[in-house]
Amino acid sequence: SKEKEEVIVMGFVPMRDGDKLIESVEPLAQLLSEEIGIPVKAFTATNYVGVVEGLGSGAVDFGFIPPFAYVLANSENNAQVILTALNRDGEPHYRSQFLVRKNSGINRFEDIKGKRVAFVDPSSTSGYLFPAAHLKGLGFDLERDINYIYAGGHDKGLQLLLNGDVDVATTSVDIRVRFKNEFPTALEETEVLGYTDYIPNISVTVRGDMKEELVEKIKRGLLNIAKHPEGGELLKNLFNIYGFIEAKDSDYDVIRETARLMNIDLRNSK
Amino acid sequence: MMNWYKRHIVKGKIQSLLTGTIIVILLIYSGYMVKWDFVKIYQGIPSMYNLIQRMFYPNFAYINEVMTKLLETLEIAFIASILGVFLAIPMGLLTAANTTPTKIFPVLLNPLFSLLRTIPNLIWAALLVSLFSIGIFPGIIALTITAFLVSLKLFREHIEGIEENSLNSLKAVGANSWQILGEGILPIIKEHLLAVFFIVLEINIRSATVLGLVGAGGIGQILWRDLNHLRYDNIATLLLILFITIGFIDLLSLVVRNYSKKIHINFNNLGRYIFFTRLARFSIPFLVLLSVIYIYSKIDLTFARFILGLEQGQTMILRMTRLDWSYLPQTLKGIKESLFITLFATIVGGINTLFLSYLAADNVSPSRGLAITTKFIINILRTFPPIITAVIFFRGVGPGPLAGAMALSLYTTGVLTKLYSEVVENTHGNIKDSILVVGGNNLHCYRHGIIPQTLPNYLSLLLYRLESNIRTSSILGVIGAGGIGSLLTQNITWRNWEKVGLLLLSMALLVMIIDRISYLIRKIFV
Amino acid sequence: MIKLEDVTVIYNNKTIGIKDINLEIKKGEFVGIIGSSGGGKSTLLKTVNLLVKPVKGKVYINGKEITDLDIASLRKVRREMGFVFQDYNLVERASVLNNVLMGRLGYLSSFQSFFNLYKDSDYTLALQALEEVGLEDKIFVRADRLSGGQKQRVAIAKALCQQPKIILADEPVSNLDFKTGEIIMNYFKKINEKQKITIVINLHDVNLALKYCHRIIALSKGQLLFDKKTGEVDDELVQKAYS
Amino acid sequence: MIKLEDVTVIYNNKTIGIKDINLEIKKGEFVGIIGSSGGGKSTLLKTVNLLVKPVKGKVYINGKEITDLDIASLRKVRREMGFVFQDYNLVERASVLNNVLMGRLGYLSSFQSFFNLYKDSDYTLALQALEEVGLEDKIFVRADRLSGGQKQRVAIAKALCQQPKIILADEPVSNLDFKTGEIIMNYFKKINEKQKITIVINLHDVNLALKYCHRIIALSKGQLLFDKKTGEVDDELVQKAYS
Ligand SMILES: Nc1ncnc2c1ncn2[C@@H]1O[C@H](COP(=O)(O)OP(=O)(O)OP(=O)(O)O)[C@@H](O)[C@H]1O
Ligand SMILES: Nc1ncnc2c1ncn2[C@@H]1O[C@H](COP(=O)(O)OP(=O)(O)OP(=O)(O)O)[C@@H](O)[C@H]1O
Ligand SMILES: [Mg+2]
Ligand SMILES: [Mg+2]
Repeated sequence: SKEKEEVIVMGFVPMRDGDKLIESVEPLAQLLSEEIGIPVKAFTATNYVGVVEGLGSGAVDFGFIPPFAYVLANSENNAQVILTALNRDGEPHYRSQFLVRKNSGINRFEDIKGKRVAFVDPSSTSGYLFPAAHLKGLGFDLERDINYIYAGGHDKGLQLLLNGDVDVATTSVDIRVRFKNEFPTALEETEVLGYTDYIPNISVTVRGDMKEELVEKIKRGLLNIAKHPEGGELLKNLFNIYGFIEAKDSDYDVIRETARLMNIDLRNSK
Repeated sequence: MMNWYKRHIVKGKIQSLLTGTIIVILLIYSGYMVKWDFVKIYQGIPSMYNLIQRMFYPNFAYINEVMTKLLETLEIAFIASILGVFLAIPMGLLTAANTTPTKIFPVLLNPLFSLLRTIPNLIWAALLVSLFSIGIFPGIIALTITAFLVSLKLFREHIEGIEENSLNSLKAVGANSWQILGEGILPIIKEHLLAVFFIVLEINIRSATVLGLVGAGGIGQILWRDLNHLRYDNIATLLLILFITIGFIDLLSLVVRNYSKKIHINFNNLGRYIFFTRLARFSIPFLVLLSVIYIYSKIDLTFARFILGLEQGQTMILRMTRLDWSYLPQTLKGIKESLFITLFATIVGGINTLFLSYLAADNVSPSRGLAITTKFIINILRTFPPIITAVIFFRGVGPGPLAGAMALSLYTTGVLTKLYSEVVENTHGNIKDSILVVGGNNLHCYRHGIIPQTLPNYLSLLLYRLESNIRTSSILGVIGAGGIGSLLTQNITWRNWEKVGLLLLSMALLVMIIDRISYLIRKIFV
Repeated sequence: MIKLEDVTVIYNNKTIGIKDINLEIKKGEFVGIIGSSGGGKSTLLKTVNLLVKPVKGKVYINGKEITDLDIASLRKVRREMGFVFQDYNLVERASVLNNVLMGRLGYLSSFQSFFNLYKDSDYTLALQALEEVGLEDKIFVRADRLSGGQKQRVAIAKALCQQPKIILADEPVSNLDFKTGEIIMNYFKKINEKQKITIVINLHDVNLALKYCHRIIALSKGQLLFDKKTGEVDDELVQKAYS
Repeated sequence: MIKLEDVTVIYNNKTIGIKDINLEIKKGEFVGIIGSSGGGKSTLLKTVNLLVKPVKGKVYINGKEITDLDIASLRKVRREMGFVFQDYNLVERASVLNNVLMGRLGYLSSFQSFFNLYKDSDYTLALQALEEVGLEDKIFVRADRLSGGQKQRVAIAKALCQQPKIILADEPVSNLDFKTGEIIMNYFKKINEKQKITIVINLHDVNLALKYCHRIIALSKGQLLFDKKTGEVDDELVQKAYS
């Protein structure tokens, strides 16, 4: 839509299953704007919908958005992924886990049949989409073979499991460590039954009609900041990001496939 | 004219001018703080329209799923509304300044309930899930709490608005508080009671997102899911059905209220009269009893599990009382962000309400057609969840508080007009008559009779909206304008109860300070 | 000036208010309406300015039928008729002054009234009216803080403030002591004589009616019992009116 | 029976209601209170059952001070005093019958009253009271559908239904024609004589007061002007009361 903006708008959406609460995006905007020589205006949203819509209308130029949001933004508005964030272990992906209580008699996935399972909520990628797809892949009919509910949060899933309200909880890795103060017995009382497929980490996505030149600038800028000692520290401390790697659209095909498996109808504009 | 008289007239004019100026200044200042910008809004229209356009094609195939969820929600919402409203009646009596048995109750309980009202659904959900696990039962409890708090607020204000004389006539025969309630207040607020019930029912259906948080699913959950999948065709279907439902509830409310106004007719002997009045009285506890039985049947919990939940809830609350003062800077920043959005939305909504209520209220509207049209528009405004309007505006005007302020203004306009126009409709015909006879038109009746008479109700509704807007602002986090609300949401998700405690406390303080200020303003000007 | 033709009012399709009333009142008359409680006096008065709509019959003011008038024209008719309600009907939360000023609303445009832009002359009229009823010292008090008789006098002042051609007063002195009541009645008499203002007044106190009115109309169960010059009304007739 | 000691009532810290009133009324007396509009008559009456609280002074009923009584005891005192309000103060949306039955509330438990469990005897009393005031045909009508005088009679019936030891009536016949008014006053006289019910009544109509009351109390600007046997009240005194 609009050409040559004098300000770049950057949106940040923290992942609900990430490890950290995002405090302030200002320092990152500051650094980036020094790096690329264009003022950067930043904001944090609690959910990706606004950012994805903003990418579509041109109100937002690029954003740090979760993988599922990228797939949506891409199919709706032809937004393009440029980078994927790296986590603590230097990997560009994460996964979720199936937790059960120790001595619950559930040792294999087949044992889940007929049991009560807590997903997180129907719009959560790591808390519902991937775990449910995983079960489906193993031949489960979700409606008939298990008795599932939505807990409303990764933490609540764990809590329900500990309280004996459900037999299996699907949560991000590893929720028990993150909430070890709140649920100190979690590590002893529960064990991991298995993991889902890998899910790509948070993506850096630019709007579809951005000039190649500017896209390149932003990409370079972010990569430079991550290498920069000060910038790297900032990314780590504020956003829990340990670097970036360049990304291509096909890295996110796993999301598309999973969505398809779960009958989530993503409009396909390609 | 005599001097003292002239002075007073001038003083009166200066006072109204001053009030007007203060409101305008507040509006302009908060408009400035939310970065109001006509050009930007105008330029954003194509983008906004583009999104609205995507809602032009509802996915009718989706109706089936929506209906199932809607019925599920309705069932829960209905029971919860009955309970909430019923509990609110005696509590309203205890806490209203003019009916309380001792002055201690209002002093102690009203701040407590204000505090409870500021507590967001997420916290209730966290508590309820701890206490009762997950499912329909905690779902009903969650909605009952909402229903109770909202209707309590509305009742209390209404009871306090009842003229002292009608209560005096009961006091004079030696009636106690409960009798004053039953014989003096209930008949007066009967229509209002029904109106409140339907309002609460509607709020419950719409705010049924809470249900998702306590695992009871419902329509809120699929709305949220569809929004997350950007399925605007599905959202359109949902909104359409919601709109029809709300319209239907409105109609039902109207019919029931009109019926209850006429119910006095046609008694020809004392026995029948006694029978029917007793039947009417007995039907209330009977209905409540039925609800309780229904709820009881939904409990799926062992006692040991409940005790466990009690402990968890206790730790949670205990941790909240250990305020994390290091979080104060962020808190203040959040407050600043929310405050202006909220203030702006409330003032804009408040002004709109005064005009729209005139058009919408049956008894003063210039024409019946206009009244129906206005009500229709109002219902559309109310049906659109602020979160969706916020996203629409965000597309147009980008990040910053503006989109949120616009979305919240529209919603406030809708809700407030609905509430106030009902107050207007319930005023006694006398007031209108007193102005009709001097050759006044409906606008005169409204402006000089009904507004002065219902000003206290209007102001308290306005304050009520201000309070809930501070809470509602949390959902604006979706577009990055959440302020203190989204801080709260995030910290609850992260179970940072110490921070949550501080945030809650500051929100409650904020509400109380605003309340206090407006009380003082009221004292000076009204 | 006022003419009722075959007017019947029925409340809620059930209770008869007045029935088949034929009546003509000329300009400058001072007419008293008497009759026992529930007889239809208030209903009759309210029918004259169409606050209650007759189910049958026609109402004429100044020779013009007003029964089916559109609202705007009806307003013009009404603003020339001062009406004093039996239960005062004040806006209790507004000040005495504002209540009296309402009498001027019929002459204000919507815009003026919205911003409370009464003219200076309106204020003067209001003050005069309040002085007339002896309430100038309560002018800024809220109406719900008045005694019964004070409220009643505010209601009268409001009607006077209209500078009406016709005054319809429904038991305007019922809550006033005889002295204050007399002041009011004398004032009515004065404006009736000096300014030829037509006055129709409901009175439960027959002696007052006999003392001030030119003509007495008695209603019983909604029907016209008699309609006579005051001189022709004797004790027997009065007894009949209340039987 | 009723004793006021040095009672002063001030509204909103500003307007004097009554000032330094000393008064004693014995059982079985029939006392009329007169005085010009705004003189404090209603205030005085409301002070007797403490609907308005004095800023100074003490109120005794049956020798017991009630000024600082707790609510429960005050209720017991009040239920033995019938009060007729000047503006009737009916619950307009309730039926006539319900309004009258309210007079029995003081004798019902909360539970009973919630379920409308009036006793059969209560219904009989209500019906009797309505017959006494001539309103038995309006029994199921909503109170806001009554004429002015009918409302007033409902208010009286309600007080009668209490079977009170004391009746405090504030202009109870102001909206009644003389015939109906006489019926009511005669009834008051009857129960005063037969049942020794103490009656304190505000009347703006001096003639009525002189006709029915044993004793006349005049108030002026909140102060006691005179307090005399009816026989001792002459024209001069009356004139003084309204000056
Ligand atoms: N609720 C109130 N608040 C403030 N002032 C009041 C209130 N009620 C009465 N007053 C004032 O107190 C004074 C005495 O009033 P009260 O009602 O006792 O008079 P009254 O003798 O009954 O008059 P009337 O014959 O007109 O009924 C009046 O000046 C009146 O304006
Ligand atoms: N709003 C109403 N709805 C229904 N019935 C009414 C209404 N107003 C009056 N009535 C009835 O109409 C009849 C005539 O009433 P109206 O008020 O005209 O009597 P009135 O002569 O003024 O009596 P009063 O001297 O007691 O004021 C009465 O039987 C009354 O009950
Ligand atoms: Mg009448
Ligand atoms: Mg009085």
